[in-house]
Amino acid sequence: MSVSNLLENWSDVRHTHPVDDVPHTPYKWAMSIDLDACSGCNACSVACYAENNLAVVGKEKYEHGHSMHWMRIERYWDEDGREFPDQGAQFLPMMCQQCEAAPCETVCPVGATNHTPDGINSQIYNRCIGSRYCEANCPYKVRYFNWYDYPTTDNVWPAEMNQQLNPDVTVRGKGVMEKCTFCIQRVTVAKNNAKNEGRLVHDGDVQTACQQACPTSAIHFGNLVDPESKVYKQWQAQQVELDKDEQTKDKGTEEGGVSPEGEGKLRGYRVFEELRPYPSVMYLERVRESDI
Amino acid sequence: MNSGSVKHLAGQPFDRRDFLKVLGWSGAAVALSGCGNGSVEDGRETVVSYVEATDYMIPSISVYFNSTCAQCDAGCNITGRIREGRVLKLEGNPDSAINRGKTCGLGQAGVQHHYNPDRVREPLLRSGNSGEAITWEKAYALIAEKLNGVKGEEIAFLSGGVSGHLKVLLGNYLDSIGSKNHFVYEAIAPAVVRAANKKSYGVEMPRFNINKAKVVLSFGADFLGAWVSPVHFSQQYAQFRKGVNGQRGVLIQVESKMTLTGANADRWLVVRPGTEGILALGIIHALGAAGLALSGDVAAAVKGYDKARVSADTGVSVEQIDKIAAILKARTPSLVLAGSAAEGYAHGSQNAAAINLLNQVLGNVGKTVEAAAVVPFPQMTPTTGNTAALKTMNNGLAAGKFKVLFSYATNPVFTAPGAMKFKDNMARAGFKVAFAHYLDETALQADLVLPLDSALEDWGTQVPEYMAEGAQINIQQPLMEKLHANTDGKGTRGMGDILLALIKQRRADDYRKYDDYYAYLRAAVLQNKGALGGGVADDETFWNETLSKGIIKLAGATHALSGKASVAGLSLPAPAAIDAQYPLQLIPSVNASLRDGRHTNQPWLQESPDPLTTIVWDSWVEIHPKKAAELGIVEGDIVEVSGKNGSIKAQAYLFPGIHPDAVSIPLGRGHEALGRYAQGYGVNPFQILDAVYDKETGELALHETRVKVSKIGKRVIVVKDEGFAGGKQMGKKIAVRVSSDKVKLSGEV
Amino acid sequence: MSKRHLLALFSNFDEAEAAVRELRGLSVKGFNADKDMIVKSPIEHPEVEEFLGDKPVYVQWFTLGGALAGGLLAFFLISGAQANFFSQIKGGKPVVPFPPNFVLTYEMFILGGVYITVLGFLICAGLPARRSPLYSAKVSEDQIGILVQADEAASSTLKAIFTKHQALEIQEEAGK
Amino acid sequence: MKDIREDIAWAKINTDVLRSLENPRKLYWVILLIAIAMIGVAVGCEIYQYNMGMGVSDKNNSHVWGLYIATFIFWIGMSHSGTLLSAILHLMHADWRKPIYRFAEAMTTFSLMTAGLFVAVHLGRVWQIYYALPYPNGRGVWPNFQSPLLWDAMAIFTYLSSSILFLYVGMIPDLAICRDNMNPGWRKKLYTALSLGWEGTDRQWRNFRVTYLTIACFLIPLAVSVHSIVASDFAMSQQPGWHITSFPPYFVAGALYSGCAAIITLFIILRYVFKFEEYMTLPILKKIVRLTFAIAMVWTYLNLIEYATVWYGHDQASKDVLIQKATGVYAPFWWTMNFCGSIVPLIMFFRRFQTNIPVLFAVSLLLNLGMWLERWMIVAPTFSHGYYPWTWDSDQWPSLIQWGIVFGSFGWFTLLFMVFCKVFPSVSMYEVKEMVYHRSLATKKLEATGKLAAAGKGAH
Amino acid sequence: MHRFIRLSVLLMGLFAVASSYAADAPLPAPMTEDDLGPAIEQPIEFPHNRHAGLRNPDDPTNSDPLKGGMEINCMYCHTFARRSAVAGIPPLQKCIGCHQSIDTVRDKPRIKKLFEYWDAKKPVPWKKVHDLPDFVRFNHERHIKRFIFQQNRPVQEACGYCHGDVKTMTVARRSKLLSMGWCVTCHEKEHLVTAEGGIPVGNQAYWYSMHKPPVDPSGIVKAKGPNDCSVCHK
Repeated sequence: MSVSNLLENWSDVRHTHPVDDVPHTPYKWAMSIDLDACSGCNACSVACYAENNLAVVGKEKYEHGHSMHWMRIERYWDEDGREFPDQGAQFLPMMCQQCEAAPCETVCPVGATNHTPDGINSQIYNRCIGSRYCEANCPYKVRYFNWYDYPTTDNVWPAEMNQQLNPDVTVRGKGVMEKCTFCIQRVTVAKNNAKNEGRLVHDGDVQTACQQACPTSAIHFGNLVDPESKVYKQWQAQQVELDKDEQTKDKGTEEGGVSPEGEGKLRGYRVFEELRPYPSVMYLERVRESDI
Repeated sequence: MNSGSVKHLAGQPFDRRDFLKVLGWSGAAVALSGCGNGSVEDGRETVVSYVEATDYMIPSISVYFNSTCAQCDAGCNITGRIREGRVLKLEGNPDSAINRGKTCGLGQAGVQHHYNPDRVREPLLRSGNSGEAITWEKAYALIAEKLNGVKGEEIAFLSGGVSGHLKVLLGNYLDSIGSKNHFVYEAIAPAVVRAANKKSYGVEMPRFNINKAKVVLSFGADFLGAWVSPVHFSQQYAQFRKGVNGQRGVLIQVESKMTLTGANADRWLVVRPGTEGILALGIIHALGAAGLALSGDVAAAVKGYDKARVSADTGVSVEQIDKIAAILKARTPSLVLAGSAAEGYAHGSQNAAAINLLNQVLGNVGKTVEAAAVVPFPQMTPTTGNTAALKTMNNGLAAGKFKVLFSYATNPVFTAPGAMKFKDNMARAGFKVAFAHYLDETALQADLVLPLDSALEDWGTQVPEYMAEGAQINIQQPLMEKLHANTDGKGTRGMGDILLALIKQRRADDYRKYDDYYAYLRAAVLQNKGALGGGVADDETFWNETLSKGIIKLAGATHALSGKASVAGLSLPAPAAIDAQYPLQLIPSVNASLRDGRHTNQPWLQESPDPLTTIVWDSWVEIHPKKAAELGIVEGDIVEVSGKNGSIKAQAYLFPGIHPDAVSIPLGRGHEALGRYAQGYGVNPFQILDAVYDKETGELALHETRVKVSKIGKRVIVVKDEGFAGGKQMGKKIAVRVSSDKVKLSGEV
Repeated sequence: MSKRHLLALFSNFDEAEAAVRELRGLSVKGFNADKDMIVKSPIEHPEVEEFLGDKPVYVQWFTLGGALAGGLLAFFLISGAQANFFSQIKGGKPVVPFPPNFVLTYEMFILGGVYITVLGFLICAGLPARRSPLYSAKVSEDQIGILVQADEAASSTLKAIFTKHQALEIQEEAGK
Repeated sequence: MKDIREDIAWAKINTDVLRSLENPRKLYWVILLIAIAMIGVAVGCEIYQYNMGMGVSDKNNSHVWGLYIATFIFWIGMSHSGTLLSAILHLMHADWRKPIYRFAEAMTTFSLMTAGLFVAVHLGRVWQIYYALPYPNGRGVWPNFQSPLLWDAMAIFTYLSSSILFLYVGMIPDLAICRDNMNPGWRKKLYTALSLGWEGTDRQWRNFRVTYLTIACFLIPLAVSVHSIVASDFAMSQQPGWHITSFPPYFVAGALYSGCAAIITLFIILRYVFKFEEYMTLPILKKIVRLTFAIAMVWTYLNLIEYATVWYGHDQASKDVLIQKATGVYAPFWWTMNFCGSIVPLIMFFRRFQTNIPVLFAVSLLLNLGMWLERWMIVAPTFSHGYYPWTWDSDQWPSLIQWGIVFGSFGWFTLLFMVFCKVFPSVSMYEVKEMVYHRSLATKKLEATGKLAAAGKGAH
Repeated sequence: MHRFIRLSVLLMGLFAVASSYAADAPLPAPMTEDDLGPAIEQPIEFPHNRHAGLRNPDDPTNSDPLKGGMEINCMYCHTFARRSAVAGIPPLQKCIGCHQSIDTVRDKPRIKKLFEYWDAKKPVPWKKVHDLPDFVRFNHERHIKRFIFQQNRPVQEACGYCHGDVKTMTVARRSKLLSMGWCVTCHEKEHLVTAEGGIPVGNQAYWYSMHKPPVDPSGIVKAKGPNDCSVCHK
């Protein structure tokens, strides 16, 4: 009976994530991306196409903004108007940030996008009716809509190419929103294997496609609540906490933060932290040599 | 889902060679019905089942097999994920010293090469302007017939870089037909640098230990993009950035057009095109001035290159030269690299020599420049080549010397400079055979096109030119059954099988014992089991282990490096004066994905944005905003880039990372053939290259074309990923940069 | 004893009122003004009710019930649905978040109120109704009708009263 | 000048209004044909879009909403004036509303129906729209009650069904009139069925009054909630330019505003087409115009408040959106919107234009244009200038498919409305009678006090 | 007056009850004969009852194979189910393996057909009986590991949850709804949380659901099945 269910689990159904308590246990998948290592080579992006059956939309549709790259490499220039970008460009791999308090989730009319118990912002394609509200409300604009029926009518996968499709990932038809899933099909396999063996997933059991490809190993993916995981250690070392909208280290020194000036500034940050989506992807600031 | 034809598997003795067949369900079609409701009706679909199964044949469980990536020559070892008999994805092989489990975008797209719908599926014989499908028997017979009575020197074999047993077999075949005319042509190859390295260090390709260097000064070497072994260098780069004891490596990139590596540099220095060598000598001079002991001849050689002059010649400020000298002196070891931007001039060899000299002066040789291990089988080491070889052959063709021409793994009709008129000359050969995956521009000119297996369905061995750590021989093995195996004597075949069949026409007795290339390969490997580290293992075990690893690692001796700085013959011309008629230098840029254009038909690569401009599916002309303003050009203007050898029209893209006196067009696009994803997208700058050659090596000076740029009055929307904000963060904290003195990397995990 | 219907039409409210008042004061056997008299008018006319005496209206109770039921239904349905097994966290908000549920409760409150009010109206007003035995289209145009039913014996008295008050027309049910 | 002639005979009211069911001017048929042609365009566009995918509407991955949502809000807004006239003014005993509220209420209903279509048209997978309905189903899942879109659906459903009931309940006495006066035929049967045997008995009127009043009471908060919920679609989101607390009242004001403007337009058309000059009189028009003017000023105020709060706020992103509206690619539309919304209504300030039909017709159309643009200017600029600069895209321009469907929606509305006016009395007969009755009574009282003469309670 | 109040209270109560019932995950309609999947014509009419059915009680040695079944374990043939998400269908080799040495039935038409396929080295084109939409990924392995290997339920019971009483069928026929709501009704039940050997592992209960699982005094943890959409839909 739902009312008794409601009352029995009252404290559970009134939890606010992630600020009320430890958000997820035993898994909370998270990422860290070292922008100083990232060279902007696009290998991650292509690997994502290969792993997740992304549609290649072609020149004309790309022009109309219909590209489907779940992971896009953004290239930023200095904004100080120098003649040449003599400290290079800034590359940023941007994909779904798997926010803990994702703006996209609340607004979906049919609940096609939810937060999984292990902290991934899941997208259920077959539930999606294509209102696109999630993308409208996404601060990062990392959701991609199937404007056309790529699997069939658009001949994106002609006869032989379709054999490359990953059977673990559903092919999306027209009118469906899609996005980076942290390679949830790989996560599921790792979790199932671990369950079969009566253990938890160890760090390194599961890699996302982008992480696996990344030639500079700039991407790390793992379980944020596992103290053994690289991601946990990195977040710890950078003093980035999942449930903060402003990190303690970024506050003034008198409030316990690290001084923003001087040696020892920590590089970890999350994009648009202040909007309070509590993203699960930590970026490490790019470093540029001061002596040259 | 898994419906489709089912391979019967019974009655065959199982060995590793057959594992693909046993995997079964070959070519099982995948459902594209996706997330719609689909038809869910009991009894509508057929369950795919085996006749016989083995232990590891479990539906929905992937198996992984190792092979070698053939998308470029770097020789990365890969692992293919195979499910239900289809290869789905390629990953790096973690045991590889070269790529350590990593891949680049190009490598990822290997599956699209394999599944490409535009692959040639049967031998085609020219009849008029179209091809007629013939059987292999007929094709072989035809070759035998055409070779009959033709003298050895009248046969030319043009190929891309070859190595391993294929090279051996090819050599034997050429031997059997009496030809010595094997021309190796790779359109984009560091040929001048190889020659300069040979002179400076004694080896063509030493090992560069970027990870051990504290400063990397790169003269246009795009080692993160397309240079030599980018995945390997990328990993080294990542270590270099983390540094030893938290001292982060410093990357300084000197070039006229920003490459991906330049975009990642701590300091990107734009130089006047062609003055890289001058700057190198200037730095040596500055080092000397800063107190670094220079040997007498070096000091003498750089005497004239004081900062003021170098600064005036190159456009790099005096302070910057000082800073570079200071950091090079303070932080050792360092590493200086000469890349394609330095070598692409008529004085490219001199540039490279000057740059290598800087390495020697800094004492890096032996520290960050080390001798690479070599495979103890010289007959298998890669044969490399560049335009000089093509030029020789082209001259031969023009002179009508060659009656029969074979072409394999290279596409000179597309990549040869227009001035060579290769296409016309090729027509002079009486009988042209192309071994091809696609009907590319060269194959279209051939009389006989022989379809090749993709790298994911063919056997082979490969020896990488750049050895990362120790020597290795890479195994290439099929990851699935042939996609276009045709039972009626058509279908695709492996290059090794073809060569074996051809050689059997001449030396049947010697090769009778090899049923196919696989047998040949197996025998050849087992023959040298001891040398290959087989020890006492029995043949079967060793062979299976070798295949399962996908790599044969060898201790491998190293050549000694000659570390002595030599300035003999080092003379650099003053920067060329600006040509009034053609005031701009054309820099054909090499995109890490498309390279010389052989991969353009892989749609992932077409749609993968160029890292710097984010443009997709098209070519563009990079112009510095200042120059563009001068010429009244805005983004999207169609401009005509014309030089002495013709002109091409492409959209303009205003790019801050280029010298104002240069324009740049990426190579690889502008195909007239090759397939649906390549044809008709972009322009081909190879067409308008001037035939200027490096004075010492005779290789094409890729950057020596001078052009003028003019608007034609049309404007298009540039199709790119970058939005309206044009790569600005608009004051938002998105991609953040911090100065190295503010952070302590040693505290990081 | 059989009753007969009489319909008198008046063109003037004053006259109709006078007639009603007289009828109410009348005590004739076989005619009870509270039960046997119906006033029909083309417009809503609150004054009529005054002289018809105190006749309560119950529609508002339907309204109250409907609104509360609608609100409760909404809140329990929604909260229950959210908290059942397929509860999914969305946007870091609690599984049963109040603000959205209140919005929907509010809407359902109104929806229930309106629906049940209309239902109540139909019940209270006796609609859909069968046509009364005597009807004149004039009533929907511009005339006041007084429909009475009375024993045949009383009908002549009533008729007299109508005539006295200048009824334009008096219809009589066909005799049996 | 009086709102309505007090000596108008009740029988004449009946005949005049009933005549509108029979023989409108020829223009009626012209309008109907045009409307059907417009629907044809929209249906064609929708079929194409359905088959090809949403891509043909030329939105893109960062700019996911376009004219559909803007027009959706427009139609929702349009509906509010009906409630204003029929419910609010009813409660305030403003009896001048009586001749015109019926068509206004019909407008409410039909613009809601039109708006509802846009919800469907805008969906990527309209064939799965039932996923958004809360009903127990074999999948064991419910829609997401947290989504403002679901609130929207709920609010619109409530509003639409309540409006229909309100319209219908209020029409029952008139349906009885139609029943009584129609020649036998399908219409008579229809009216007989719909009038539920209404005879105007005291019991019916008594309950009717309470019911009507109760629904009116409910409709007012409902109407306010509907447009605040539509505003929540935006205000509840996190996007710059949308996440503004003043959005709900701003939307409600805009809704009333566009609705009033539409009432003026339709007033003028109906008055001419159905020859309602006797009932839709110029003094009533004047009152509507004054009301519209007042609302226009409220809207202008709220509009400026919105700009001001954004401008003085700390949120740079929102500020950037505002600057972009005023100076970017949308600037022409934005300025037109402000001009039409705030400057054009000033004409209505002048008395001589308050009854000038051609001027008012033009003004009302401009106001509607301004209000439509307002909605577009709420939806679009945030997409092309949101938080994430990399995805800024100024080239997003709605395709002809979008324009076609938007265009056709006006035809759809017109068709529904015109058919309604032809089938049902678009002027409330019994209420006009009440109005005439009470007015004449009041006049007589006035005269009586003047003349000290006793008079009866009124004749017809 | 009072009756209206009573009526209102009654209505309210009715609505509250109705709503809380409605809000429960809806139970699918009970299985009726009509809900059975269609009878499917298979290339070979495989008699599940002969293979998996109960032995003839009158003949415990099963000496007369024409009576009763042979009680073969489901997983003897359907071996993939415990190792893979996809159950697949046994390879032809499996059938032949036994039937090669069963001469008694060698001449039966079905067996003849079987050997025809074998001789032609062609797999039998079995038709799918329990077909799910392409976007649903049911994991056989997990269910079997959990119910058969961890909780020691009888195989036929565990398989029968979804496949029905196959041992009584000849050609298998779908007898369960297999709709999402149907799956959910089972996931809603509280199942014992056990690892290998039946011991709860750490906070494994959280692996399945957002709800904290109740722990009874003896320390037995029961939790609901996973409620995470992405477990089945990717």
